[in-house]
Amino acid sequence: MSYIKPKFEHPRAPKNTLGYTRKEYEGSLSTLCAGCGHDSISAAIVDACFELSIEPHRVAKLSGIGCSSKTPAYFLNNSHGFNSVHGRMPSVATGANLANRDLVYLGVSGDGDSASIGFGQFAHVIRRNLNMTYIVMNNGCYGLTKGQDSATADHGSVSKAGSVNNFEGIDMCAIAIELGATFVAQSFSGDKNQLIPLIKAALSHSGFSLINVVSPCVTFNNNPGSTKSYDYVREHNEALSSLDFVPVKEEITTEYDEIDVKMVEMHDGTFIKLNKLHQGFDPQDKLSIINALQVARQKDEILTGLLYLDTESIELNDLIGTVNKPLNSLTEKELCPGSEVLEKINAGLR
Amino acid sequence: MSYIKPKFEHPRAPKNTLGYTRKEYEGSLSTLCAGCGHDSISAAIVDACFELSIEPHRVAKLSGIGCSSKTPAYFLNNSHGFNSVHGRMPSVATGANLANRDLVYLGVSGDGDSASIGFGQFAHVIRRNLNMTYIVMNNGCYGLTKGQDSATADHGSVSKAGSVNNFEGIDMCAIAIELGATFVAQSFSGDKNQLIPLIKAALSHSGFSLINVVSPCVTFNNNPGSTKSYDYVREHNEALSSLDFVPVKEEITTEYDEIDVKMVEMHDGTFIKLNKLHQGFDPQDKLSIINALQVARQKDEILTGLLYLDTESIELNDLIGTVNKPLNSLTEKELCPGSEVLEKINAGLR
Amino acid sequence: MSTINDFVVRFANVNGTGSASANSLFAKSIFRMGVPVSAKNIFPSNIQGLPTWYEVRVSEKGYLGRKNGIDLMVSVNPQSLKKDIASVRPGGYFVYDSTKKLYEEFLREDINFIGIPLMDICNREFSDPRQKQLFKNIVYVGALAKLLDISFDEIEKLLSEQFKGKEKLVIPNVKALNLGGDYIAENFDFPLDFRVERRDLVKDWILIDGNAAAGLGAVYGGASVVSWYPITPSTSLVSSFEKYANKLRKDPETGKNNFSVVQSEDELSAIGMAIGANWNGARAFTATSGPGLSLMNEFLGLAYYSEIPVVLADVQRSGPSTGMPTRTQQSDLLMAAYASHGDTKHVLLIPSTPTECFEMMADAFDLAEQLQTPVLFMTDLDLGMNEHMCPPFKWDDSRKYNRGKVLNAEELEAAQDWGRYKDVDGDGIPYRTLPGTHPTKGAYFTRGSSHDEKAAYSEDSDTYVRIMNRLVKKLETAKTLVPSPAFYQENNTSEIGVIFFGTSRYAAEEALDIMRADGLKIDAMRLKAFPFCQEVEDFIDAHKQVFVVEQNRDAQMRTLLINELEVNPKKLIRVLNFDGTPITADLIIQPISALNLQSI
Amino acid sequence: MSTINDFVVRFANVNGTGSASANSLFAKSIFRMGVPVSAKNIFPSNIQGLPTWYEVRVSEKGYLGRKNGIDLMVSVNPQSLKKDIASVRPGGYFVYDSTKKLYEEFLREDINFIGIPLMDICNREFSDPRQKQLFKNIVYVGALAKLLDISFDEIEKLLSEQFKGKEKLVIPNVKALNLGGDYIAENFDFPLDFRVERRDLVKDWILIDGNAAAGLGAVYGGASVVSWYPITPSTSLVSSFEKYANKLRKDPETGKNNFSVVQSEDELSAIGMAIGANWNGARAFTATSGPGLSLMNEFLGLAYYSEIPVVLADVQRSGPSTGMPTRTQQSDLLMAAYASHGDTKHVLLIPSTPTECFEMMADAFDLAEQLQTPVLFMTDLDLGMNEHMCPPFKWDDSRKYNRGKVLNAEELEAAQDWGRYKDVDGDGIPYRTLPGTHPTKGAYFTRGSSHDEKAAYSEDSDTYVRIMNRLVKKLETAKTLVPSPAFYQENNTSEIGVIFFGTSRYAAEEALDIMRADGLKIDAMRLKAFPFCQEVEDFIDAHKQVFVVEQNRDAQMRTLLINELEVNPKKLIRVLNFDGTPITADLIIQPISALNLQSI
Ligand SMILES: Cc1ncc(C[n+]2csc(CCOP(=O)(O)OP(=O)(O)O)c2C)c(N)n1
Ligand SMILES: Cc1ncc(C[n+]2csc(CCOP(=O)(O)OP(=O)(O)O)c2C)c(N)n1
Ligand code: SF4
Ligand code: SF4
Ligand SMILES: [Mg+2]
Ligand SMILES: [Mg+2]
Repeated sequence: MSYIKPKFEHPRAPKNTLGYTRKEYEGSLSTLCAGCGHDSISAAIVDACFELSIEPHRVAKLSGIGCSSKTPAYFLNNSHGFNSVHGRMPSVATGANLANRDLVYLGVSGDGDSASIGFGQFAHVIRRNLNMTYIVMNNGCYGLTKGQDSATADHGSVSKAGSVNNFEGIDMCAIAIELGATFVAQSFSGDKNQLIPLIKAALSHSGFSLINVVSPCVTFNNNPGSTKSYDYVREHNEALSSLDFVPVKEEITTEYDEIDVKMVEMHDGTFIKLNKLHQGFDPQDKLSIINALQVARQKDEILTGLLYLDTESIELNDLIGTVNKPLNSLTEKELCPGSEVLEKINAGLR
Repeated sequence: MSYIKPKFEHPRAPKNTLGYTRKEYEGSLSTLCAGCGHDSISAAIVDACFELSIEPHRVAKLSGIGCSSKTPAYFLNNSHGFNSVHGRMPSVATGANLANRDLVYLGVSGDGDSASIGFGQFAHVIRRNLNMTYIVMNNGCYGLTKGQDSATADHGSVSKAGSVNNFEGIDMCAIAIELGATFVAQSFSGDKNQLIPLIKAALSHSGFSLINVVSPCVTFNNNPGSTKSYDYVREHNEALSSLDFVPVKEEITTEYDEIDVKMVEMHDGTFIKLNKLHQGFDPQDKLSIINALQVARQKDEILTGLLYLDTESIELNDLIGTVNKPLNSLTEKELCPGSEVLEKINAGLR
Repeated sequence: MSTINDFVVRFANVNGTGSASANSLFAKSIFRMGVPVSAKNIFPSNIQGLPTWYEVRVSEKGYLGRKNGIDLMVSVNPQSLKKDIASVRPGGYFVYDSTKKLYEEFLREDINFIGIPLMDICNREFSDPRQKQLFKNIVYVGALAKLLDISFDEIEKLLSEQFKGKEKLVIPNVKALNLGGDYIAENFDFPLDFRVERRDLVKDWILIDGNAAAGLGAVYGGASVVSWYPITPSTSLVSSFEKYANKLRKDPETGKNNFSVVQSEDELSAIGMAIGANWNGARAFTATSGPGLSLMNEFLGLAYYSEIPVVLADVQRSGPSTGMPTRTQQSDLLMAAYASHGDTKHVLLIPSTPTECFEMMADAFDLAEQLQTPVLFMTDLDLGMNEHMCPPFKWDDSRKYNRGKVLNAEELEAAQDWGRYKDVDGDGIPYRTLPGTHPTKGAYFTRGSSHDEKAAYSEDSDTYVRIMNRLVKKLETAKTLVPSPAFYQENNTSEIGVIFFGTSRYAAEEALDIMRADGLKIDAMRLKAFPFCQEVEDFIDAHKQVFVVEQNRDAQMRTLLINELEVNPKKLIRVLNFDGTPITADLIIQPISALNLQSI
Repeated sequence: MSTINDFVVRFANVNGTGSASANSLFAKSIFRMGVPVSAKNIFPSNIQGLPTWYEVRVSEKGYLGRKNGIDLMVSVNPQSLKKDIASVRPGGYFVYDSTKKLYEEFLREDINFIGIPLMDICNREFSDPRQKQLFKNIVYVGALAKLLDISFDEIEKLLSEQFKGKEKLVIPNVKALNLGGDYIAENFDFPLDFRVERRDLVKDWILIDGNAAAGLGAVYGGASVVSWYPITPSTSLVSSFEKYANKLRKDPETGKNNFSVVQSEDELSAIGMAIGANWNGARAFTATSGPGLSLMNEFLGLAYYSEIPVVLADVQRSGPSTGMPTRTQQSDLLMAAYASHGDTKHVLLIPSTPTECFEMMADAFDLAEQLQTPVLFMTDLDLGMNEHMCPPFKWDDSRKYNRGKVLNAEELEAAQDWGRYKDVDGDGIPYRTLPGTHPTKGAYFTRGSSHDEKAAYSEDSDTYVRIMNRLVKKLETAKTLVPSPAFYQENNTSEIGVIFFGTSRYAAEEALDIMRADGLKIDAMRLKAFPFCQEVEDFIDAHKQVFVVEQNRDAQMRTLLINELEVNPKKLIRVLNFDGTPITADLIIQPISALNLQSI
C-alpha cells in the first residue's frame, strides 16, 4: 500500500483550462505494493488527463483482472470505472464505445491480462481500431497471483526463484504493429517525462492507441536476472525520441527545422513534437520501426517513445458507418419504426 | 461432396519404403463442396505422408471446427483423429504431444478457427514451439457457417454479397514469425507441387511448423473482388522459391553451386532444396522475410514457399526437460514413489 | 372418400441444389389458399451435397406440429432413396425422377410410385445448363400442384412476387410449373385421395421463421448494438436484425446507421461487448447457441453480480458439445438458468411462436433494464429456422421503452447519498447511472468482486451477504415482471395437468385436443418464463399429477420446477423427446394416456 | 479455574510483512505438544499492505472447525485496530505493540490489554533493519508462549528444523523469542486463565494443507501431465505437484522429468491440454477455481460426450464472478455437476480433509479412466489453503492403477468388430484405444458431434438417442464406483438426519457431538461424491426430516439431492453459511435445534 496522500491541497494549486486542479483527477488510495511501477503509471495518467484538461466524468476507465487492472480505482475518481473479467476488457470497452462514441476510453491491463488469457481480444480490438487508449502495465509476470512468468517474460529472464524462462516473450508493440495498430508507443513506468506526453498523445489519437509500459513488479520480478526489473530497464532503455505533446492552440514558437526534430500533426489538430529522433527511424514508416524493433531485440535494447503512428487512422464507428450521435442517446423516435411499418412487414409475410 | 473415389487399386500401385500404397494413407469420402480448396490440401497431405513413408498409425491428426476442420476425416484413415472444439485444437494437440512425444502431430484448422476464436491458442502453441505441423486452410471466410468474413479476410476484399471488408486482415505467417515460430511456410491449395514438399519438410521439422495455405471456398468466397479466390491467388501468387524435399538417404546428385539454389539441412538430416530463390531473401534470416512480407503486402503479392526456418529449434518437451520416453508409457514403477517415501513425507509434516 | 387439407408431404433433396425455394413455394401456395400449413427443414451440418429434407404438414385444424407418417414423398436424391421409400406410410405415394429406373429391390407393393422424368423433361425443354438443373424443382412443384389440387394461380402469383424486378424469370418458371402439371394430367389420375381445398382459415396470419421475427423484435425493442459470433442456428437471428435495421434504422440526414453490428472474434467477446454497451446505456444483445452459451458463462456471472442488463438469445440445438448442430432441442435450460460459477440465477424468456419471438425479444430489453440483469431469450432451432404460421406482429405506438432505474443529471443532482447498490425501493433493484452523466456525481466502480452498497470493494462478510440476499429479492421481483403462463382452460377441472413450453406448444395443443376429444380431462399450462410466477406454482398445487413435456434427455425444466417451487418430484412426470426432431402429438399422448389408464 | 486447551487466538497482521511464518510457528508448537489445533488464514486479495488475520483454535476435543469468540487477539496492524479490539470476547485479552499508545477511544473496559513494546524491543536489540521488522513477530510468539504456557523447547526445536542448513539464523530467532517471554515474565501475570497443557492427542497425525496433499496425491495417482492457469486458491495445488514431482519423479539416469507441467495461457487451454493428454493415454489434470471452471464448460461437454477421462480440481472460493477470491465457499457444485450446454452430468469427488485430498486425488485418475469421463475434485479455499491436522497418508504398494478399458495391440488384433462406443459389457462403458497402438486396427475419430458406436459421424435420431441413453447408464455405473458416504452411527436411530460434506465436516462433527450430548437424537451422513450411491438414497428415505449443511446461498447440494434422488423438497431443510468464512458448529446447531424445538 502506498502512503496516504496529503488530503490538504493548496488553495492556489494550479488549475487547468477547465478550472480543475490535479486533485480532481486523482483516485482512491492505492493498495498496491509500495514501489510498484503501476502506481507511477496511475500518477502519469492523472497528470496527463489534468494537463489535457479532459473532463473527468467524460472518461470511461476499464480494466481486466490483476494488480494492474486494479489501478483504475486509483485514478480519476469522477470517472465511471469497470473492472471486468480477466483478459476480456477489450470486448467490454468495444461495447461501451459502440454505445457512446463521445466519451474518452481508457483501458488498463496487465501482461497476463493482455498477452496470455486476453491475447485474442487484444489482437481483435486492434484490428477493429477501436477508439481507445490501451495501457499495458507490463511487468513480465502475474503479480496478483504471486509472480508466475507471463507471456511477455523475455526468453532467458531469470525469476526470483532462480528459474530461467525458456519461452519466447511476446513483444506487445511489434505484435500490435503487425496487427495494424494505428498508434503504438512503449515506455517505462520510471520515466514520467516520456510517459505523460505519450499518454496525452494517445488520448488525442482517433483510433486504437497502445502504450506498452514496462512497469516493474517490486515484489516478484525486480530481482537481478529479471529483464523487467528497474535496474535492467534503466540500463537497456533506448529512447527513440523524447517527445512533447503540443496542444492545438499552443503557439508554436520554437524552431523546428532542426534535423532531429519531427512534428507530427494529429487527427484533432494537436501536434507531437519528436526531439532527438533516432536516425533512420520514422514513426510514420512502418517498415522502419519493424526493423528497429527486430534489431533492438537482438541487442537486448528496449526501444521507448512513440514507435508508430498512422494519422490516417479510421476508428471503428466510422469503419462501420455508425451515426455521430451516441447510440445510447437515441430515443424511441429514432429506434422504433412504429406500427405502420410493421403492418407493411406483416403484409409482406402473407 | 466430391465424387466417389475408385475403389479399385491397381495391384502394381507403387509402394513406399514401408511397403504401403498411397491408398493406405487415404481417408473417408469428403463431404465438402465439389471444388473446395480443402480437398486438394487433404490430397497433398496424403501424398506427403505416403512419400515420406510415415507409418499412418503413428500420426495423430487433430482439428477444431469448420469445413477445414472436417478434413482429418478425409485423409489417413489409419490414424487416430480428434475433431475437438472450435479454435481450441492447439491445446488438445499440446496435451496429446506431452503425453506421447513419439507420434507425429498433424493439426488442421481454418482461418476462423485459428485467427478468430482460436487466435490466443494459435499464438501460444507457437510460443511453446510444440512439435507439430499446423496447416491453416485459409479461405478468408467461415465456410461452415455460410461465408461470413473471417479475421484473415483482406482489407478491401469484396464478399459474394458485395460488401467490402474494412478491417485489417491477419497475416498468419507474419504473426507466426513475430511470435517466434520456427518453421513458417505459405502455399496455395492449387499448387500441389509446392505444397507437397512443404508438408514433407514441415513434418520433418522438430518444433512448430506452420503452413498457411490459401484454399478458396468455392461456395462463398470465390467471387470476383475476393482476394482469396482461385483467380486472385493465381494472379498474385509470388513464389519465393520452388523447393524439393530431399530425404536424408537420397543421394545428392545434382549440382548445387548455382547461385539461386540453397540447401538447408533439417534437424533430422534431411534437406530442403530451395530452387530459384528470390534475391535478397534467405529463409534463415528473419529480418529478410519480415521485410519481404511487408513489401509484398504493399504490392498485393502473396508470397509462397518456405518463408522462415530456424534449424536450431528446440521443441517443447526439450524446453521443459521431459524424458525421452513417452509419458503415457510410464508404469507404476516410474510414476508412483511408494509407501516408504510417503512415510518420510508424513514424518516431515509432524 | 378423400381427405381434405390433412396430410404430410416430404421432399428429399441434396443440399445446395436450390430446392429450398421451390419447396417453400409449394408450402406457401397452400398457405395462400387459406389452409394452415407448417414446414420443417431437416438439413445436414454441411454446405453442399448431402441429403436434406423438407417436410410440409397441411392441417385443416391448424395443427402446426410435426406429425409422423408421410403421405407423399418427393424424392430427388439418389443417396437417400432407399430410406426415403421405406419412410412412406402404407398406401402413400412416392414421387420420383423416372429418368432413371428405380432399383427393383427398393420397390414396395404397399405404396404408389409416381415417376416423372424430371431430368428428361428439363433437358428437353431448357437449354441453359443451370436452368436444366434448377427447373427440375419447379417441375415437381407443378406435378404436386396437380396431384394435390393446389391453385396454379397462387403459385404463379408467388413467382411473380418473387421475381419482382426480374420479370423475365417468371416465364420459364411458369413453363416448368406447367410441364409438371401437364405430365401428371397426361399420365396419372389426379387429384389424389388427399388434397388441398381452399379455405379461409389463415385469416391475417403471417408466415415467418422465429429468428427473423426475433431480429425484427430487437429492432422494435430498441436494440442499437449487436455483437455476435456465427453459429447455427442463431446466425439468421442477427442477419434478420441487420437486414431490418439497414432498412428501418438509417439516419435520414446522413444515411448512417442508428445501430451497430459487430461480428466478434468469439462468443466471450460477443457477450463482453453486449455487456459493455448495456453498461453504457445502449440496448445491446448477442445471439448464440449451446457451445457459445457455454463460453459465455464467466461473463454472465459478471453481469449478474455487477447488475448489468444484457439480452442473450440462445437458439438451442442438440447437445452436448457439437452434438447435432442442425437438429433441435431444449437442452440448455439448466445451464441458462444457473449459468456461471457461484450462486447465480438468471431470467429466461421462452417464446413458442414467431409472434412471441417478436414480442418477447422486444420485451427482453425492458425486462433486462428494469431488472439490471441478463435476460436469456430461449428459443430453438425448430422455432428459429423453420417458417411458422402465426398471428401478425403488433406494436403499440404509445409504448415507451422502460429503461428501468437510471438516474439522469438532474436526478443525480437532487439525489441524497446515492449508492449504486442500495435497495431504495425494497424491490431489490438499485439505481444505476451512466458514464458521462454528471461532472461530480454518480461515478462509481463496476466490478465482479464483492462490493458494498456504494460499489466500493469489500471483503466484509456481512456486506457480501447483504448484497447476495438483495439479489435474491430482485429475483422475487422478477417473478412479478416476467410474462405469465398461458392456460388452456378457464378453471382447472382435472386432477391431471400438463405443462409445456416453447416449440412443444404445437404438438402439445394438438395432443390436448385429441386427449380431450377422447374424454380425458386434463388441464394445461404453457410456461413462458423463468423464474416462475405465482400462477405456475398454483397450477401445480392444484393438480395431483402433472406431466412436463420437454425436448431434452434430463427433464431440465422439471428440475427447475422442482427446485424453485419445492414441488415433490413424484408429482411431476417426464414427457421427453430428445432425438433432435421436433416433438409430435403422439409422443405426448402416449405416456399420458398410458399413465392415466393405469391410474384409472 | 483455568481452561485447558480450549481457546481461540487471532493474529491481526499486515500482509507481506512476514508474519505468516511466525504465526504458523505458534500453531505448530501447540501441535507438537500433542494438542489438537487448527489454523485459518483470512487474507485479502492483494499482495502487500492490507489487513490479514490468522486464527488459531486450540481444542482438546479435537474440534478443528472455526469457532466464534476470540479469547486472545494479537494486534500488529494499526489499520484494523479498532475492529480488532471490538472483536475480542468480553473478558478476553488484547496483545498489542505498546511502543505507540492506543487511542483512548478504542479502549474497552471489559477486556484485558497486554501491551508489549515490540518495536522498541526490536529497535534496541537488533541492528539489521530487516531483523528489526521481522523479529517483532517472533517476540510476540515468545510472549504468547509465556502467556499460554507453550513449551519454549518445542518452539526452539521448530526453529532449528526450519533453519536447517542456516543455523546462524536460529540464534537471533531464539533471542527474539526469549525477549518476548521475558517481557511477559517481568510485566504480567502468567499464564492466563486459559492455556496449553501437553497431551498425547495428536498421535501420528500430520499437519498439512489440502492443496499440498492433493498435489502429492496426484503424484501418487500417476498424473504425468499437468496443465494449469494461475488462480487463487488453486495455484498451490499445482505448485505442490510440481514440488513433489521435482523430488520424486526424476528419471534416475538422465535427471529429466517423468512428468510435465505446462502453465497455459488460460483455463480453456488448460483443460484442453489435460483432455488431449488423457486422450493420448497419460494421466493428466488441471486445477482451477470458479472463474476458470466457468471457462471450462465447453471443453467439459466435449469430454463428457466423446468420453475422454480428465481430472479437474476445483478449489472453490466465494462467487459469483470474481466475488471474494480469498474467501471460502462451496458454490460451484451445481455448475460442476451439470457443466456445459446440452444434457450432461459429471462425476464429483468431495474431500473433507487433507488425507482425503491425497486419497481422492489419486483415486480420481482411476475413476476417470474407468469411466472415461471428467472427474471433478471439489475442494475449497478453507481446505486447500489452510493447514489441517489429519491422519497420515497411506499407500498400498501392491496397488495397480486402474487404467480402465484400454485395448492394447494384442487385444485389438484379437477383437472382433471393435467399436469405440459400443456397450460390450452392459455397464455403459465402451472400450477405447490409444493413438499409435496398432498399424491397422483401433484408429477412430474422436468428435464432439453426434456419432455412432463405431465413432462415425451421424445425424440419425435413433443413433443419437442410443448413445445418450448409454451415457445415462454409464452414470448409473459411476454410482457403484464412487466412494460411499461416511455415517456417524451404526444404525439409524432417529427420524432426523443431517447431511454435510467437504469442509463443513469439521463444524458438523462438533455440532453433532454437542447436539447429541444435549440429548438430541440425530443421524448423520457425510457425502463424498456425486452421483449419489444407493446408501445416500437409503439414508434420506430412512429419515423424516433431513438437514443439509452447505456453504453456499442457494443450497446447491440440496438441489442435486432432490433432483437426482427424487426427494420431496419439503423433507430437506437448508442449513447454509455463505459469508465466505468457514461454517461454525453454532451455525449448524442453531437452525436444527430451533426446528426441532418447534416440531416437538
Ligand atoms: C478466469 C481467471 N483466471 C485466473 C484468474 C486469476 N488471476 C488474477 S490476476 C491474474 C494475473 C494477472 O497478471 P497481470 O495481468 O500481468 O497483472 P499484474 O498483477 O502483473 O499487474 C490471474 C491469473 C482470474 N482472476 N480469472
Ligand atoms: C464455440 C463455437 N462457436 C461457433 C461455432 C460455429 N462455427 C462452426 S465452424 C465456424 C467457422 C469456421 O470457419 P473456418 O475455421 O475458417 O473454417 P472453414 O469452414 O472456412 O473451412 C463457426 C463459427 C462453433 N462450432 N463453436
Ligand atoms: S505484486 Fe507486483 S504488480 Fe502487484 S502490486 Fe505488488 S509490485 Fe505491483
Ligand atoms: S462451404 Fe466453402 S469451405 Fe466449406 S466445403 Fe464448401 S467450398 Fe469448402
Ligand atoms: Mg503482470
Ligand atoms: Mg475459413
